[in-house]
Amino acid sequence: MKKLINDPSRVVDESVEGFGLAHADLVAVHTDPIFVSRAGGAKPGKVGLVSGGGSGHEPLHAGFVGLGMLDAAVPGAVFTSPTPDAIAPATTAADGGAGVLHIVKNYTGDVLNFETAAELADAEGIEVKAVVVNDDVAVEDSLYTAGRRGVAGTVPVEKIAGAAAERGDDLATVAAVAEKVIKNVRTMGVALTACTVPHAGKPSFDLTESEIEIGIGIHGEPGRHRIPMAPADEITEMLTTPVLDDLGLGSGEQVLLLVNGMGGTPASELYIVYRAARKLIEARGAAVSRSLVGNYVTSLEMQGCSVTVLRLDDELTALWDAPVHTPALRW
Amino acid sequence: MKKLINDPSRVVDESVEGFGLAHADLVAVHTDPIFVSRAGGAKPGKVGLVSGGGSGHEPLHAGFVGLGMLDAAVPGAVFTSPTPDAIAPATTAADGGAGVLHIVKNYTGDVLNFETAAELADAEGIEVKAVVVNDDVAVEDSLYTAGRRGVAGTVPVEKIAGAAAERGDDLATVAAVAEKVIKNVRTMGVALTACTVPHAGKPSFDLTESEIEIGIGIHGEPGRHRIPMAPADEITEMLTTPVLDDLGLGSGEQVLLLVNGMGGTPASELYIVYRAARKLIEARGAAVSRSLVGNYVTSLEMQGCSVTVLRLDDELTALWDAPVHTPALRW
Amino acid sequence: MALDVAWALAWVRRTAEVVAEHKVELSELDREIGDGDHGENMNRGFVAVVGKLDALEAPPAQVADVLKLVATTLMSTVGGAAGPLYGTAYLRAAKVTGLESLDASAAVAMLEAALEGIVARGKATTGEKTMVDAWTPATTAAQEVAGNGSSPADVLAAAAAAAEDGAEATIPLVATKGRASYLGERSAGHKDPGATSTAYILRAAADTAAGV
Amino acid sequence: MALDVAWALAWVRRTAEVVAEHKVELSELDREIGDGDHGENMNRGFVAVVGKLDALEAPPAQVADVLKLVATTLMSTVGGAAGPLYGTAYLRAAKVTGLESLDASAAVAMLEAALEGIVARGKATTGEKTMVDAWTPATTAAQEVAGNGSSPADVLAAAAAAAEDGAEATIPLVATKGRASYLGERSAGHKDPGATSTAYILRAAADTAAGV
Ligand SMILES: Nc1ncnc2c1ncn2[C@@H]1O[C@H](COP(=O)(O)OP(=O)(O)O)[C@@H](O)[C@H]1O
Ligand SMILES: Nc1ncnc2c1ncn2[C@@H]1O[C@H](COP(=O)(O)OP(=O)(O)O)[C@@H](O)[C@H]1O
Ligand SMILES: [Mg+2]
Ligand SMILES: [Mg+2]
Ligand SMILES: [Mg+2]
Ligand SMILES: [Mg+2]
Repeated sequence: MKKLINDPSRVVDESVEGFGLAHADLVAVHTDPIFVSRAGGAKPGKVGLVSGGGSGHEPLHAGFVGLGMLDAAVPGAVFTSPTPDAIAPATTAADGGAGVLHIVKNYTGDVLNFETAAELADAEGIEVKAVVVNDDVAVEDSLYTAGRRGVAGTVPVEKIAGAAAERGDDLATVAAVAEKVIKNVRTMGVALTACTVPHAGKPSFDLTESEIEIGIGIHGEPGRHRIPMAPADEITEMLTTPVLDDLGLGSGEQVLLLVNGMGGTPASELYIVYRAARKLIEARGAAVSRSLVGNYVTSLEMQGCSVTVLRLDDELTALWDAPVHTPALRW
Repeated sequence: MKKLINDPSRVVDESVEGFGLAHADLVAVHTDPIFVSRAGGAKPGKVGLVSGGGSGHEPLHAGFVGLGMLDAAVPGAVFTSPTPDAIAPATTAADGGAGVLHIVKNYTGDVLNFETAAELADAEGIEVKAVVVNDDVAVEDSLYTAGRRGVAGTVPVEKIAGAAAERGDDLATVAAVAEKVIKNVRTMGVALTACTVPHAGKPSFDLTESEIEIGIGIHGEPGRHRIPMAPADEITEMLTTPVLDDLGLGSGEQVLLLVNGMGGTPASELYIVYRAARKLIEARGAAVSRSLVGNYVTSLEMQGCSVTVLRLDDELTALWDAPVHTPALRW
Repeated sequence: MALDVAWALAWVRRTAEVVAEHKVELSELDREIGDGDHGENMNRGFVAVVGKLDALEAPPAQVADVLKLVATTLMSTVGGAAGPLYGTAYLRAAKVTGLESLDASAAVAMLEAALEGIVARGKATTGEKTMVDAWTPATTAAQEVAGNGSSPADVLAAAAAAAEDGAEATIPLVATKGRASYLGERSAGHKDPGATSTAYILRAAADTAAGV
Repeated sequence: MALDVAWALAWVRRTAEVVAEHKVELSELDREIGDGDHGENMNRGFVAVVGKLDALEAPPAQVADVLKLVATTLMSTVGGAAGPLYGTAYLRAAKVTGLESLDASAAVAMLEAALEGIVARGKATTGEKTMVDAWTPATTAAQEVAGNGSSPADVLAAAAAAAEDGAEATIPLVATKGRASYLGERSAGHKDPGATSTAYILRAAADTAAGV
């Protein structure tokens, strides 16, 4: 394992410290417990948005703290959900008196820790609602799983709910907007290589030079099946078709297409995937009206990507287009 | 070699096609010969800025085409300078009647091909000036080398010269601003792994699990020396000290600190390096007043980073802060 | 020894040792069907617990105080699924331990409360390849042994043995809760990390009770 | 055969074959002290040259036409340092080749012009570990042989042999021009890729002239 780190147990602390120094105009970093909030503090009367989860997915979530998106983010240990004692003060910091929305990715650990934190915040008199992002179509959403995982679809949820909060929607409305995004967003991912968690010191799974994992999550967990390496267009087809089928995307619809890098894949390859995914969407008679290509929800240095499609309507498009000013997303 | 590509010989074409589709609001992609220009065409009366070089460094250069930065970019084959027959029409496309500045990274191939293209443009009546970026302190700038390489320092050169052009400076002034940045910017890089050029199919050099290359360029070429793996703070020191020494950075000065990822390094690690580099700068009594952390000048999927320091004055700071709206840099 | 506050302290410290010893094994199990952090998570938690115990000015007066300290520390340091689950388990257990030392039926009640807490939070039943598959047989075995008039130490010994068997028995199961459920059929053939850590925790309880 | 347009075409096509054959070797040499693309660059260029030749409606009339076509095609398809350098070499060579076929002194003039073009563009002298270290001895050897009244084919044979020796002789050199110069002392011990491709190009010239 070769990493630009000093000490596996200090990775999150030092990295978040550096992040805070580099973006001091936008964010404030709190330590012990560690969380990140907007530089200016909570905006009175605005619904606060808090998200968080294991570290190792940067820029998610701290990179999305700022105007038009999150009010606070809580990074856990690498790939480990944060604890309630960190989520609770982040919730307090995000509260501008209009209540706080927790945006939680669907993992047992995240759900349980955010639940406990919400109870703590409630005891402090802060109204908290939670939405659970579960966009990963690689996982069957059935009685026989913990439900679908939350992966790259989290970015449009945070962006669009953030815009709703910024324009002054109340807590119930912001939560409803978030739910609407969740209902209309699907993702599937592929890994060409595993990643190495610093304290583990070895790859999260073993792949040969000629194998890839289809249906990978974002925690270095193995995917649903392993196949021989294939050309980018074929791989993109394997990711995009289940996404479009599950969405039931039809002719005449408009979508946001997000091709998300897992951390170790060059931008040039992401654009090759984008090109292929876009053709598949257009072949269904739908149109890609908004696009995002880059590393947004990563798995450390994993090579691979995910394809996310969000069905847009006028409201979601306008909220997507609304100004955002965060370290990792800005327009 | 596992890459999200279809055919090694089509990587640049397909990737640039995808890039053009994803950013159609900002750029226009031309094929045969391949180059990228601003969506709206050249702005009359504005000095045009053209850069280019081998592909594999994305987002450099095409990602920096847009308001406040480049007017056109010319991607060559992977790690191979583009040819004059592509640079010349890009120059024509960038010309708004006020002449064109070529921003060239200092490699024999780039210099020679841009030189020839400038002759072709001159024959068409377009005034062309060229500046050569040579910020890599890993290479001795002496009679015994082809001079220093141009690496991540290219980003502030393009940004700041672009702002000068946008505010209406004439060609000589824009070139002088670019030269001022070049004179005040230095970089040094490290590789933890090599990268694999698609058509080569194997890594550009061999590194064991416990070695790193210090003084690496951005073309998968070996660095100046190989050392055992070390903690991030020590590696950062090995990169930053030569940069600061060469700049002669003194107490009371202000700098831009750019920690650039080589493509395969997680953002969290870049922030750990940023934190360490910043401390070294502050230890000299200088201040980091502007920061940029991320993948800007990459070497495909290489793991590693570079540290770039630009000495700022009021003029350079204002030009850095001026609006920019490109696929990869926006504020 | 009697299941008093001294035992509770010994149990917790022994647990910390055992978790540290098996940190790599637990993470390795989790790497196969989860995300590879269970050993690290549990160890981070129990290192913190020991740190807090060491820093106490006055020793805790009752078993319940020890278990509450464990609960809140695990909750705020472990993270992941295991943090809230074990946190809740210790918190519920703390509530049913009496004032002085536990008799056999109090020991059973403690295990029952822990199991109920885990189920209340995690909503898993047996056969879903989780720590519930260790806690459930452990609690059942404890109830049976206590019914026979055994000592509190015997109750814990029976629970530990049953938890170990329960953990082993997770190997062929297909996970339907937690992170391993994402793997579907591919989760079969691997031992559940949370059930394994449960077995270690209960073995530490039994061993310290037996004076081992 | 006489160094006429038929020879020029044969030379160019043979060069394309040889470059394709040695593509991996040339890139491998470049991987050691450069960026590993020299074989790919040269092959891309000569594949394009052959494509253009095949697409011509009327065959070129003169040696100069062939060399000009090679020059412009390499210039617009090779990229890197080698593209402009070889492009200029062929362009300058084209300018000095006469109307019909080359005699020995015309062959020498062609080589001299190519070398001058490369030096004019790249500003390298001998001993800097570049293609100049193949072209210079090649030109010198050609001049010597031509002075002895040898045939044009003998001139090219002498040039090819000297270029091969010159390429070999780059091995111990420390590069001070081109990408290999960034390596400093570490560039010693490796053969220069551009000097190697020069030797292949001149060997193709000699072989086709000798009718091999
Ligand atoms: N719903 C649940 N109910 C009971 N136990 C669960 C549940 N979900 C997960 N677990 C337990 O948690 C263990 C994983 O813990 P850990 O690896 O620390 O957390 P995470 O899965 O968040 O990484 C699993 O092995 C399993 O025993
Ligand atoms: N200044 C120069 N003069 C002459 N030849 C040069 C010069 N610089 C580089 N070369 C030649 O070019 C060769 C490298 O070509 P190539 O790999 O195609 O281009 P690049 O170095 O741009 O990748 C070197 O091996 C060397 O022989
Ligand atoms: Mg985890
Ligand atoms: Mg090259
Ligand atoms: Mg786990
Ligand atoms: Mg080369």
